[in-house]
Amino acid sequence: MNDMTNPDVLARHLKIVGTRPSRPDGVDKVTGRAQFGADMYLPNMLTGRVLRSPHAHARIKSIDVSKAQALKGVKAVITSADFDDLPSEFIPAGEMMVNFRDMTRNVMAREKALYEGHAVAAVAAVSEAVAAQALGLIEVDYEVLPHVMDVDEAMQPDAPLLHDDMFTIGVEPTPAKASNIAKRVEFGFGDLEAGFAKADVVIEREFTTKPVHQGYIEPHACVANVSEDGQAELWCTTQGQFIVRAFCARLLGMEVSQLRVKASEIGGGFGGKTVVYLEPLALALSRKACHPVKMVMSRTEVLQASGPTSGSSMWVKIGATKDGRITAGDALLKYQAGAFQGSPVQPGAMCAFACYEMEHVRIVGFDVVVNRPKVAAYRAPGGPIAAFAVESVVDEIALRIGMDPVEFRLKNAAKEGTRAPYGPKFGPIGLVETLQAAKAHDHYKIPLKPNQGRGVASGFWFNIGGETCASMHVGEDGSVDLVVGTPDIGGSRASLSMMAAEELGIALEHVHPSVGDTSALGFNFLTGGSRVTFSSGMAVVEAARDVIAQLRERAAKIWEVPVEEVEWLDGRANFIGAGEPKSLTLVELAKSAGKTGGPIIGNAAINATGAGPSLATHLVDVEVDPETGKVTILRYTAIQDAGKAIHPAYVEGQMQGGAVQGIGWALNEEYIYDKHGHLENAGFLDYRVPVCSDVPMIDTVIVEVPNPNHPYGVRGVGETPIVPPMAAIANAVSHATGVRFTDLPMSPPRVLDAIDTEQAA
Amino acid sequence: MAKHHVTTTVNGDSVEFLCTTEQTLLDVLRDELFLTGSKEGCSSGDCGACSVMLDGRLVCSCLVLGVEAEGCEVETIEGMAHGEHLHPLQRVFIEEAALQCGICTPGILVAAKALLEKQPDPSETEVRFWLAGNLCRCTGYDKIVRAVLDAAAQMRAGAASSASGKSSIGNKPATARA
Amino acid sequence: MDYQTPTSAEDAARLLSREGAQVLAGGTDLLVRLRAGMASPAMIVDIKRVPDLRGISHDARGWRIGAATSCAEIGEHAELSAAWPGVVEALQLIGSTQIQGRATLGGNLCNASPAADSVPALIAAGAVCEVVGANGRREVPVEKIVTGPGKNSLARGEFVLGFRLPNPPKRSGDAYLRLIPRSEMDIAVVGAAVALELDAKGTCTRARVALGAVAPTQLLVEDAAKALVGTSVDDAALEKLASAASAACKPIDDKRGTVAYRVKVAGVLAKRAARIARERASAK
Amino acid sequence: MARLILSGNLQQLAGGDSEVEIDAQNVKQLLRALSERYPALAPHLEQDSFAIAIDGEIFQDVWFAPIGPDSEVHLIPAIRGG
Repeated sequence: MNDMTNPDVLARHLKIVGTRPSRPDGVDKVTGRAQFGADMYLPNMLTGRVLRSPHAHARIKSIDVSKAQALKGVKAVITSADFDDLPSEFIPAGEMMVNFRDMTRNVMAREKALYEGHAVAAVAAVSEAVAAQALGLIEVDYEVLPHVMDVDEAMQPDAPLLHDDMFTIGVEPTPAKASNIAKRVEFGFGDLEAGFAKADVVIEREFTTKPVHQGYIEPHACVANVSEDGQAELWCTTQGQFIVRAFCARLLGMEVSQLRVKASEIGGGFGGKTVVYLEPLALALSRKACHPVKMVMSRTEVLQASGPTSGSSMWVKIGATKDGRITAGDALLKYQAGAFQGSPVQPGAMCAFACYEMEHVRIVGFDVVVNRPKVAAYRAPGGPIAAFAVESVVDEIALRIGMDPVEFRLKNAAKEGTRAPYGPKFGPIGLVETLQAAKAHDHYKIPLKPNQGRGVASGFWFNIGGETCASMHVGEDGSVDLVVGTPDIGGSRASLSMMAAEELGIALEHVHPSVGDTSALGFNFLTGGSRVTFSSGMAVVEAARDVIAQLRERAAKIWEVPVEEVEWLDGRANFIGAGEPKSLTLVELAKSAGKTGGPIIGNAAINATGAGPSLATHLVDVEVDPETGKVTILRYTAIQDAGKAIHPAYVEGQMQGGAVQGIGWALNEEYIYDKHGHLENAGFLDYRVPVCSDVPMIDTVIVEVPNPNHPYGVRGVGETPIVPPMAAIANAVSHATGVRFTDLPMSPPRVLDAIDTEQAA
Repeated sequence: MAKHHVTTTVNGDSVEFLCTTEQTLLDVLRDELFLTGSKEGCSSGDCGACSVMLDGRLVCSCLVLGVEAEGCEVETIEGMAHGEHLHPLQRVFIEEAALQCGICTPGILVAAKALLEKQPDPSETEVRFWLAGNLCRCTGYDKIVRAVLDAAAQMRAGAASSASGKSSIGNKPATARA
Repeated sequence: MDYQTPTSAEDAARLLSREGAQVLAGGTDLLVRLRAGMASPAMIVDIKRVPDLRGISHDARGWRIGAATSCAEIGEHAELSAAWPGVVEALQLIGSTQIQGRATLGGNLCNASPAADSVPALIAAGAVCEVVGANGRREVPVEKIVTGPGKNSLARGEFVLGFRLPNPPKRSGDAYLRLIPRSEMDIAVVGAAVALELDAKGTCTRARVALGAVAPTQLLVEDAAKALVGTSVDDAALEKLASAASAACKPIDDKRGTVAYRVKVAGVLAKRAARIARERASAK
Repeated sequence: MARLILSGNLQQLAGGDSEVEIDAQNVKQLLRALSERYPALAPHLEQDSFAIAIDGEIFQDVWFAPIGPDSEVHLIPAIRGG
């Protein structure tokens, strides 16, 4: 919607955009009043529970639910037999191309259980206790099969096969033999040989990362209520109520309009709540029992059966000249998809070298299935993994040629007009500005002590737009209801109502935002890809301008003047034609709305395009205990291009939160499976997300290089902050110890082992 | 086995409920008393989202049996504000954007209030270690720690009382009036 | 599941001697096991109303800590913290502030986790348990309670009523250190406690060294203690201590650490704990 | 005529062509022309979801985004994100 671009908006003095008002949902959130997924209670509500596979890979020979069915208090039992099988085809479901054959098998195992925790049956009963007892009465006859957890092992020709109908896409000709390799992707251009020939220094290294979970504190939860006539309501914690509707309707064979989905307040998602797990099961149970059914995952279930993002095995080779010019880059990325195809290796490959001006570049990626839960999006999906490898090698090259790592990046930084490794040329982007800010930052000048090291890394994320609606209703007293279709996961009701108030020229307190259910608005793509402040912001601005146009018409009618002679400024219509100046406020016009033509409602239904990439540079100082291998984060500074920070406090919050998730990914978070494929750390005790005392204050610098395609210059900011941290920390630990770290996480035993091995050598 | 009849005090009011031995205090607060401000994030005492005060001690309500509450004083997030007057911590958390998704916020506020009652002038390190049992995945803790330190300073300066008038409209403070 | 709240040690012992009875004190381990389906006792015996199970007292013999006293209460006790700083530091490392409000010394010992933080410190300090059961009361050194992961030497019906710590001798000091991956909220990968006594010249006359999480039970390492006695706890002695501590380890590889890591770090922590204990002893 | 640049997998499917001139005023026309010229590409253009970069600006699922006579056009995989 570039036609909405309005330079004078950026030029004019902004009264609300760029300030730090309190969020409209603040009081509900600090008083415990806010209703999250598990906080909904309905009369006659049953408790639903899921029976999960104890095996990493097993054929399901039979399931006998008769004993469970017969138990007093059990109202419904379901298995895959209660869902239609769906063909293996990628069909559009609410903006996404989805293979429903895989999705229906992921929510409820059919022929095989493909990972520990894979749902095989579910029950609805009058109480938690009865439901738990019923699960124990379900008899599943498994034929245990050999399993494979590691991406490199899964790619071996003799590896256990998860899907005997999987033939690698993206290699010509398509292989005749089935494998665990779902897809091969390749990006790049130029002549690698010639590029590396020009290099004075060439460094290549192998890297591995472990799967990590989004770690939202609120487990998946929902309440489904299907009535006898098939009308269905679903309350759930999700990043996209319209996506949940699209998925569930297809899985249950319903019309989308038969199903009304209301998004609860959401207790964190980070990409992990963009898919469905419990929702279709709760609907199927409710449909069978004709009762409302509530389902809530335990933390163990969350870790065994939802998320995470891919583990990986990578190889990166970069060449550069003595004077610090990158001559060529080559990368091989192998990502775990979990039990079904669809790892984020493609965006990972596209991000890998996106920070740099590359003349000769190639990235090859493989999407590989293993006996682990199907991965879900996690903040800049795929990007952080590739960036860990590439930014580590970039750091090593700078070190080798004796150039400051920020200086080296500045020399090679992508800028407006640079051709991205995936093809197109960048518009205006702010990487150079973040690097200059890093160089100028006090943090970069603080002297370090023994066993301390400083690391720097940059990161890129595309950002997206997508289908978005907003509706603005002017009340009879001039107050404004703002309805948007994207769940508020981190303060978007604040930023969106700020843009509405700015456009209308009224006080923020008169704008009352809410997140509409699927019957309130047209389709909205989900909250993800850092699109909400950008896309819903565009829709809100367009809806506001729709309202303003109507207000100007009403005033023109009242004054009997041409509408061209009425301008809208600071919340009032002013007559700017020849003669007596006249003026009517929004409140006055709202009062007479009935008489002047009826209620005033502004609507926008758009497919937002023109999202601007957000780039970042992070600085981190660490101290390593050489006797125990324990890494302490001493200092952290995140610098990022926000285009325009609508509410700077929440932009800082995104940067700080992403950085600390990155600290966890770098130092301690990992899935630990035993040799049977059983998860050994399915809880917050041993799946170690950073706690408050693990981290310092996270300093932030917001750089603003406006996105010309947004009325306020907004770029999404949520994803990019998790791209640089792992590499920045690995670089810092390497400088503190003199040992290069290429495997995550850098937990104390791994770090001490590396230090000792180095000293022994 | 028959349910237990338990008499206790919740946020100053005397309350009676029936529960099985298996039900935790968190189960009872949420499912029997519908006080859903206390959240269940892990049911193993690792996330702190269910933090409440039990006879003046900060505890995870998921690690207390409902029957153990017999004769006890329980304070939850629902009891933190007085009428329309938010507690200074609640007000500062809103003003300083110390929450994003807000799921951990009730537990963190209950825990922070317990800290400031014990130590009105905590250092950053004291705040960080006191709150180590309250996981937050959104904020990186920065704004949370700052908000606790600032609320403490305001309470010490007695700003709390004079500001509580403002907190009565905590959802639309001066800054919002553009 | 039945729930009982006996008000005398004898009633508690009687109830606990029944089949399927499970003692409840702070509940920070039991409730996790219940929720995870790892325990399903027929009866829960909440012993917190038994007299003498809570509170801290001091007499000529030394200190007495009720077994069901919460770690938070103990941590707030200034005199006890001054007398046995290592013991108090150790039990304050158990879990979060919230866990501290419930967790008890008796529970931390009787759950018999090889990684329990308070146990090495209690052993180094020479603490003794008051055990009560159907056949009356007995006193048992702490190191004799844990017999293996999840196993203790208490007979059915027996439970720990309290702990006794001697009055610390002149010029004595104790310390406990543990290694965890984060700064809080983890189970110890390795734990090391040292209690020692110096003479007027600063020579170590008595020492006890205990290790946690490096064997099926906590270890009282005689050789490590010998490495200190007769020395000024100088660097040479500390190196001997470290190798003795490492040599005593019989750890396993698990999700929290490797054998090699635990063996090495046990020595490192023993050394560091001994330094702190020495400083404390010479400060008295 | 707009210049369409192909790389990686798409280049393979287009028989190795890295750059083609295509007469199209918008994305829909471009996709149709492409399927006609490269039948091997057709199923992928339907199955996978693509984004189209026109002179550096990325359009996802926008059939009628205008393509200028001298536009440089890239076909890239759609981006979603978390």
